[in-house]
Amino acid sequence: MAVADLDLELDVFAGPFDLLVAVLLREEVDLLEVELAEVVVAYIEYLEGKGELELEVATEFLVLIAALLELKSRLLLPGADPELEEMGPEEAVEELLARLLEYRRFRAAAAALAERFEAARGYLYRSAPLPPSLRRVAVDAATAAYDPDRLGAALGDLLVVPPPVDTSHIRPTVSLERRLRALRDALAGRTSIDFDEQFGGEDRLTQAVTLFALLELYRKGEVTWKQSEPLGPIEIRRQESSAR
Amino acid sequence: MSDLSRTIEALLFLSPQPVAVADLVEATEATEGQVAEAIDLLREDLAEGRRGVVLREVAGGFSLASDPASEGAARRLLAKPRTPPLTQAQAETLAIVAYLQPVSRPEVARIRGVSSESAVQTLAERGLIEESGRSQFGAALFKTTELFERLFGLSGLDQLPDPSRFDPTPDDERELRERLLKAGEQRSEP
Amino acid sequence: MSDLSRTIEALLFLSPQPVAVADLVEATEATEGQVAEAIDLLREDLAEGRRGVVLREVAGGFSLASDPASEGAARRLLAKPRTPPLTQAQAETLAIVAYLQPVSRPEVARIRGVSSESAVQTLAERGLIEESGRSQFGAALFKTTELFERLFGLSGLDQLPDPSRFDPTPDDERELRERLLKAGEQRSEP
Repeated sequence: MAVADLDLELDVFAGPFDLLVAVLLREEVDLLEVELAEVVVAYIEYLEGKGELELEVATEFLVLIAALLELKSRLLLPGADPELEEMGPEEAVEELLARLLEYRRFRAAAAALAERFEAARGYLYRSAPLPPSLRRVAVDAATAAYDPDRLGAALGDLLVVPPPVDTSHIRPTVSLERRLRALRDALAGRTSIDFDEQFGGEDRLTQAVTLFALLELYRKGEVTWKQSEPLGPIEIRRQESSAR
Repeated sequence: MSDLSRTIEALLFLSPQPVAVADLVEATEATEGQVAEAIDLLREDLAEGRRGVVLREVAGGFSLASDPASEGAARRLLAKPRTPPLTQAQAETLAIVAYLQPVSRPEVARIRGVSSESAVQTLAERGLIEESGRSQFGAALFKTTELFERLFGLSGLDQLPDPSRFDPTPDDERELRERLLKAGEQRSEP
Repeated sequence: MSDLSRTIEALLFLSPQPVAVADLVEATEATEGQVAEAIDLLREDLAEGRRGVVLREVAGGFSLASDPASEGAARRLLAKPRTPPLTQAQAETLAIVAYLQPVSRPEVARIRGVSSESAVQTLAERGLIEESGRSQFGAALFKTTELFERLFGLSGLDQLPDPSRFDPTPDDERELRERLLKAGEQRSEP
């Protein structure tokens, strides 16, 4: 398996690891929203399942994830100590290890808590107002303890219309398969297409995934493509030999 | 004590209102005869003077109540209202009930943009809000209590601070409600 | 059942929150020893499987709860859906808050490696955690609530399992380190 094929199922992203890196670098997905520990755990679980370590692949993964971690820790800790920037590979390993261990600890604690919650879920507590005679006593004994302005302020907060939530980062469910199909469909009955003409109307992420799909088709020998100058038009040509 | 008696005791314990036999039959999936028998057992076990809780038969059905013998102790324990600081969720919920009452739980949730079950329950338990009838759709409506006014040092609901102090445009209640709902819908949109 | 046990049963029945021994002593005007003895009697009487109601030691006090055996019937009667289980994100966030409280959102994010806003918000809405002041940098700090202890059946935070129980084993750690180092070495060899 190439590291690119490591399949991820994260809250904000589903797809191969390579694509995650690609969309992160293009800032299509907010790095802060990505659970890198989950990525690492997914990878390690994959390794455990496999029982052997492919060093090349592992190295590639480690370099990428370490870079992401470093990037992310800088984002999380703006202006953090400059030592972070000088981190060597060994320190990076120790840092990664410490983080993984801490995360594992709380993951295990979370499992224990969830179990406990499950066990206690059957016990229900009574929630009923006091009988009238006792309610009376409580009112009589009550003295002012809260500031009414707290209510006015709370209501004022609720009147504020929040800015529309930016959900542009929660769309990375563009499926590679569907983009592969879109490319093949576009080429059906034609020998060549222009990328921009065909896909220029799509959003950035869809275009990025389409480009990824294009690479895949190229690898399979279904298409060739040409871009004569940087940022110039991309011409995609069907390989005549490919049976389709 | 039979399993069914135990279940019925639990149901009466949990229910804030008296429970009709028909409802017990439905909830326990037993027959009416079995429920009647179980209630007889309970009646014996929870006769006055036996435990701290007694079985009461009232118009609407059966309910548990504390034994009157414990009233003095109950006064001493419960007379002091609990006034821990309000959390933000509680303050928002209480503000909505105070300014818009009577108001239903779904309406509170729509305004806040999040389910507000636990805040409503805590406020009701502390005696700051209470049920007051049902909306036309059957949802329980809430209003503030006399205890609420005492704890906020208000001589009446008209003493609540003018919301326009916290928001530039003065509103009458109806407009206020509409604006809150609109803001709430924005909040719950994503 | 002694008079004192009966009174205490009545107090626990009435009180919406768990009641601490000190408050029982004050309300019943008995000595601490007498209250402890009465609670022991009650604990026996209300042991699991005896009645519909059981005695629970939660959140720093005593409380009555319905026996889990009646849960199904109770949910049918009260038309209360089962509380949803915790999601993985919520459970992790809750574990971090429970063990490190008071703790800020950025700290939770640092440990989980992911922004945990929505988990924090949901836990606060469910009343399991609440704000408790601000850190020196102005970030809101969170702690667990009494409801958390009640819903998790903890008599106090000291009843949380020893966190060292969750430490990865030395073997795990060694294996992880070796694996990482191996990959690292490979990388530095051209």
